[in-house]
Amino acid sequence: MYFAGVDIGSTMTKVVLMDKAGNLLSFIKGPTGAEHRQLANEVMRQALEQARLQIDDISYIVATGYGRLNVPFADRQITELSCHARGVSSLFPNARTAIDIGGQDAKCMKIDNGRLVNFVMNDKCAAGTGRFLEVTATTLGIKLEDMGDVSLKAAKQIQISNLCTIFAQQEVVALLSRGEKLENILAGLHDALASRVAALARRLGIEPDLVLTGGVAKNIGMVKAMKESLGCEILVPEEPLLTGALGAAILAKETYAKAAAAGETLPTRSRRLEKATFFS
Amino acid sequence: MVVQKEKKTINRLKSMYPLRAKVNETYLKSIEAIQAGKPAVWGMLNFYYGDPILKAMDIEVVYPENYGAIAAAMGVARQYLDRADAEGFPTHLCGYSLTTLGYASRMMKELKGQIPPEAPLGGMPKPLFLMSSAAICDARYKWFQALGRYMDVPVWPLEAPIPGIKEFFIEGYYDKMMKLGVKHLRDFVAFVEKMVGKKMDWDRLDKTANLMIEVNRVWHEVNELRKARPCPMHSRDFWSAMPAALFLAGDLEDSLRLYQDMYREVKDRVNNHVGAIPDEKYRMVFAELPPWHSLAFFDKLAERGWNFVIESFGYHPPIPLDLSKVSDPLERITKFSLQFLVGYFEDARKQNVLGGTSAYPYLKYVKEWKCDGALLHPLITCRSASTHLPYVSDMLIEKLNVPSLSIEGDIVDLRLFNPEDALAKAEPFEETMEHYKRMRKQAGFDW
Amino acid sequence: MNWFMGIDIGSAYSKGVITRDFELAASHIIISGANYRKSAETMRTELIRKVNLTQNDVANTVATGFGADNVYFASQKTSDIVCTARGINNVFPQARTVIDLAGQSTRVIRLNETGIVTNFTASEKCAAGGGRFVEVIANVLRINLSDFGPLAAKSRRPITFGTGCAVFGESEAITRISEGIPKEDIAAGVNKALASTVASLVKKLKLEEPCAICGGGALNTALVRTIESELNINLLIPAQPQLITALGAAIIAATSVTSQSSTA
Amino acid sequence: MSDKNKGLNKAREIYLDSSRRAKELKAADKKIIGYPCVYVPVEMLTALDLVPYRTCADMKEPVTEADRALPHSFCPVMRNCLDCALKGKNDFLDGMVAIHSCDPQEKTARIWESYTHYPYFHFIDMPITVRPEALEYFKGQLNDFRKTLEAFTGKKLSADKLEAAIKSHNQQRALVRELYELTKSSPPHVSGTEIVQVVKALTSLPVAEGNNLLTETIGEVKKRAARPEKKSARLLIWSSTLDDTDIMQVFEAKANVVMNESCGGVRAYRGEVKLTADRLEGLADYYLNEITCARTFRQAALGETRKDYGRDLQSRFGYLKGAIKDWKINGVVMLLVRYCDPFAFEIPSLKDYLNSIGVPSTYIEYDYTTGALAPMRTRVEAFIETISQ
Ligand SMILES: Nc1ncnc2c1ncn2[C@@H]1O[C@H](COP(=O)(O)OP(=O)(O)O)[C@@H](O)[C@H]1O
Ligand SMILES: Nc1ncnc2c1ncn2[C@@H]1O[C@H](COP(=O)(O)OP(=O)(O)O)[C@@H](O)[C@H]1O
Ligand code: SF4
Ligand code: SF4
Ligand code: SF4
Repeated sequence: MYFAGVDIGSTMTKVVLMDKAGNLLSFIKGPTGAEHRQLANEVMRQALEQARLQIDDISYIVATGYGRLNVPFADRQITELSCHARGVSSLFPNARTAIDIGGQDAKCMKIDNGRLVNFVMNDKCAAGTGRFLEVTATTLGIKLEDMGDVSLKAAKQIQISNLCTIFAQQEVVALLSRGEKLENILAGLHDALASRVAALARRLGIEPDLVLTGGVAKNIGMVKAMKESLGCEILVPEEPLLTGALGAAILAKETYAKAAAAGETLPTRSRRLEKATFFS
Repeated sequence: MVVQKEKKTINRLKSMYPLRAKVNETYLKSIEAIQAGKPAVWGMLNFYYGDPILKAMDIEVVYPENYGAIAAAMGVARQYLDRADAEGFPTHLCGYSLTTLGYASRMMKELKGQIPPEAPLGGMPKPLFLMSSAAICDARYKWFQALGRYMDVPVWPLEAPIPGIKEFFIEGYYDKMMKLGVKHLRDFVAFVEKMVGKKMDWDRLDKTANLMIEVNRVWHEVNELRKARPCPMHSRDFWSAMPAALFLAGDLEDSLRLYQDMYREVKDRVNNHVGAIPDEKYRMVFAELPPWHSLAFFDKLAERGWNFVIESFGYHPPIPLDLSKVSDPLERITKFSLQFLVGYFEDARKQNVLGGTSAYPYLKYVKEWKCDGALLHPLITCRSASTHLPYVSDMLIEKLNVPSLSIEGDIVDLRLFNPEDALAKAEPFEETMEHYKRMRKQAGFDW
Repeated sequence: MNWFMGIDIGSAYSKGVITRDFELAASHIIISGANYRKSAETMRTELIRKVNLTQNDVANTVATGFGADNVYFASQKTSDIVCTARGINNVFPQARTVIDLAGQSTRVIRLNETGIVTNFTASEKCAAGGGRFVEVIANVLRINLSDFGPLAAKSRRPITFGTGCAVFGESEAITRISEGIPKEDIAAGVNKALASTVASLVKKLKLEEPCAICGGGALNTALVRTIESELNINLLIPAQPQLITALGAAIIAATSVTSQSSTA
Repeated sequence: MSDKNKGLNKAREIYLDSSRRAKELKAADKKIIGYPCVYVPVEMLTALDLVPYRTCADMKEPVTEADRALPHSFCPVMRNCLDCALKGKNDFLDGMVAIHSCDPQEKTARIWESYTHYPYFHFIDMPITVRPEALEYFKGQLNDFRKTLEAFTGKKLSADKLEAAIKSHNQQRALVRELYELTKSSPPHVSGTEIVQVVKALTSLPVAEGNNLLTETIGEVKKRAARPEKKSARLLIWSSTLDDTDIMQVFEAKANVVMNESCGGVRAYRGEVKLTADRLEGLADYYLNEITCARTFRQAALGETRKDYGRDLQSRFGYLKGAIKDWKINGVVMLLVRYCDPFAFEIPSLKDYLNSIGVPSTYIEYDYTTGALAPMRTRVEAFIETISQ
């Protein structure tokens, strides 16, 4: 018996496969890449390949994330909030607060007993999400992976005065041409994002342990900036990108087990590895 | 090395300084008195209803609305705002209310009633009760009710009627407002008596009420003098001096004397044609709360010839009324307070400007103080200082050919007001003002 | 000495003109780039070259726009709102309202018969409310800005963007392409979103006709049409809408010299 | 029952085109009086043979005209409402009655009056406390309202007619409560979405027609075989305004909304107007004391000199407890209209109260536009996930 969690994010699609004992069989991430149509299923295919499984071998599949609604091969949709909370608490049993900064939104979650109990989120303006960093990385022609490292070298922070992501991008270019150091600019950018997310998190109230997940947690510059903004310790999973998919897989397994215990059979969808679309 | 001092173009009134010093001093004094055990009340600016009663009962009042501004200016508001946010108050609420709620949470939940050490100006001590107000905005009574989460102190929400301009002239309307007000204040007195455990000294209330009325009358006359050209007194002097009349800050006899001094100085300037700025090119009305943290902005505008000759209706004293024949002090206070709300109604109805209590006075000001333009400062989180502004600007241009420039700001998020951006708009706006000056000439207006 | 120069260093493009007797003699447009000072210099050199003059032949230069401070050789800096009003008045003296669609923001200006500003307003500082949104989407659609208008004009069913954010709008556009939604519907969707921002600014200020439109956004003919139908009016469009503000600057350069010499 | 023009179908049609009936009546020489808020005592209009018509906001209509009259950071419901008026959608009205229920209502009324020209316009002031002098004042306000209405219609407001009107409106309140009885079962007999349509229809019809509609609907709902689908949660939504089916559907896609505690739901129907000797007194008492809305300042005891937070919460939110128990509600959504100050200040306290009675709750904010629906969906789903685990 195998279970899958598919997290179709705005930027990246993540898949986690798990057996009934909860052992991870594979985890794959790839770009959601709307321009190439097949990517969600492509990522799923790779994951299956890695685990040497066929799609029909999977007993139950939970889809989550921004693109969860129209995944043709998923049996159930669960919001990324519940999945992240579940994923985080499986990795850090003492976690009480999780912050997920993704490409499309930023969310803060309160966790109790492994479950989501409360949350706040921002999804109105890109300036408070991971997209803010993505956009500026592209502008600066540096790799997203390197942004954090570079920012750590900063001797000072340069304040970014534009709130809008797109204008901030322009501002960054102007700062560079004025001879400001890249690392100082990056430190300013990280600080700008961190203070926005921290404001959101404070709304929920932060209780330790605090875990930062989502793609942005891979960026050590952000982890540092968040620590400074919140003034507390932050735990980061080894593979922060996968937390949502992991949670989805666990919830798939648990849903299945619960139904089995009650002697019910869950409705499942036919296993078609087809492209997923976002808008109905 | 030459130290460049910030250029100050505005010619401040000398008589303003002692008045401002007095206000600051009384603030500190009242904190001292409270710390020495005198009862303290948190009050909402209530446009004259409750303050004379508290004053006559020798109760010290602190104003969280005012304190919010201080906390913002001193840079400590942020942490209180964050706290309020964490407690679940929506962020779009009045910034001052959030500051107070965060402050109360810190003081009562975290510090068990101790004044937070970081609180500026001695902080606000735990009150005996809360006096909120229904006048002007919803935040002002809901906010004190919400404080109940942090402090088990009773709240008295002062009722204030909000009459419609036309409806006000229905026969018997005024008497019903009076009846509500007087009975309400009488009950309030009983409540205060119970709270402080002593009886009202009615003679003292009588005197206090009279002084309040007189202080406001003189203060009104001072502002009337500002109709002169050039205008002898800038809005900055108004703002510095207003707390003594608006909140009854300080000893009222002192205040009266100081406002009289101010009257003499302003009158002197009028006689000698001395303006508040060197070269008055544009006479301006300023709408609503000033950007307290960047007041230097007004010096920059003064260099361009912008004189601010009149400002927000809400901070101005009521149009004087002869109340000497009203023997009951509560009745006198009520009449005076109502006058604040309805003083302009007769005129507004005649002009058919029905857009509300705080809208019409701007038309009158602009006409009588002969303003060339209005600088509007809508505030993101203060609804009552912003709601009427689009209407005001519409009416000013339609009825009087006077244009408005609107520059957004906020009461606690001070970064929102961008003085550079605002100054960049000054140039095109001067052109606009010139244009309308010509339009007014054509339309037969006299300024 | 009757040559005057106006330079408008915009957030996206730098525009410059030389006028003679209040008539356009030469113009030039370059991408502003990161170094505004250099753009300003290039602009001057190119303009002078085009009319075959030397620097000394230019009697006066006025700078305006986002980067006006970098035009160190200008005698004065003037607000772009004033320049736009003078510029449009030069081309369309009858215009009483002008919509300026620039990169960072949209401005609506009311003016009188002499080009004097009588009222104005500008959009908020959000890229979704200005020409940048068009650039961003054009980039996603892999088309030139100059093809944006003609493409959008073909649309029958413009899409509606789900958020008011240009950045998210970008990803939405990418997704829509992948779903096979025709490019023209996406382009027209952007125009629709911008047109409604413009319309609400215009209404706020109250429209007085005739109304002109200028700025780089006016090159987007489909956008102009959409705004026209949203407001239910006909717009006046100058031949070179992007130059209007620079033209206004040159006119101010000319008038301020004339008025100086007459008072001297 | 399959008559398409009865009951729920009829309600839906009126919901979709709410002014149609009013316009028909207008053509038949009836006078139509608009009102923007449920605090306006419609009984007085009915008694004078005037047709009360609630001028609702329309969420699907983007705000374009109100921009020049009201700032952005202002109650979006009232902005939208005014926008509709400025677009001329209410031009058929013979008059408007506005009331000081909250600050935005009062402010909008001023601007409404200034920018439109109905033959009749009246503004009722309303105090914020339930003190005796406040009640007396409010009664005086209703009396003034009577005077202007009489002057407008040229008729006297007779005691008999007012009594009859009060009775009809009380009957309407009783019928709405009866309809809500039908959401007690699981699954409910009638969905939250359907009730939104019915309530909006009621505020667009003369009272007698509304009562007929209710009677038909109740009969139909009781008999019908197809009930709403049973979902994993039973919700109470506490809000100032929830009067749009699209928003309701965001909730009902995943849960059964069995109580809509807003002015698009049960709020104006929970109590009953008493037939006091002085009829206006009963009306004043009902509107000031009986309708429970955040706009009224309530405290445990009048002028109390001691304060106890627990009792305070009870006096402010106690009315919810019975419904939560009787309707077996397992989650409360505090749905806040952005910039709605009276409700916004209540959120943390209401949360405290709900915690104290052990009901999970969440707070969701929206700005009364269709654009707000997508982000709302994730929040709603996540909340339902948290309470149905
Ligand atoms: N290797 C990396 N280093 C730093 N940041 C990264 C890395 N990979 C992704 N990110 C950040 O993570 C974000 C995407 O996070 P993700 O959780 O996948 O969001 P979503 O679920 O919306 O796709 C991007 O916006 C980017 O800022
Ligand atoms: N050829 C074109 N076709 C359509 N739109 C254009 C074209 N060129 C520029 N634009 C639009 O004009 C905007 C720039 O306008 P411009 O007035 O030059 O702004 P700025 O002064 O801020 O640089 C761009 O953001 C783009 O939307
Ligand atoms: S300000 Fe910029 S990032 Fe924010 S919504 Fe607007 S376009 Fe998007
Ligand atoms: S919103 Fe404005 S008027 Fe109301 S309490 Fe706050 S600061 Fe005062
Ligand atoms: S109660 Fe709230 S939603 Fe209703 S009109 Fe007032 S502010 Fe708006």
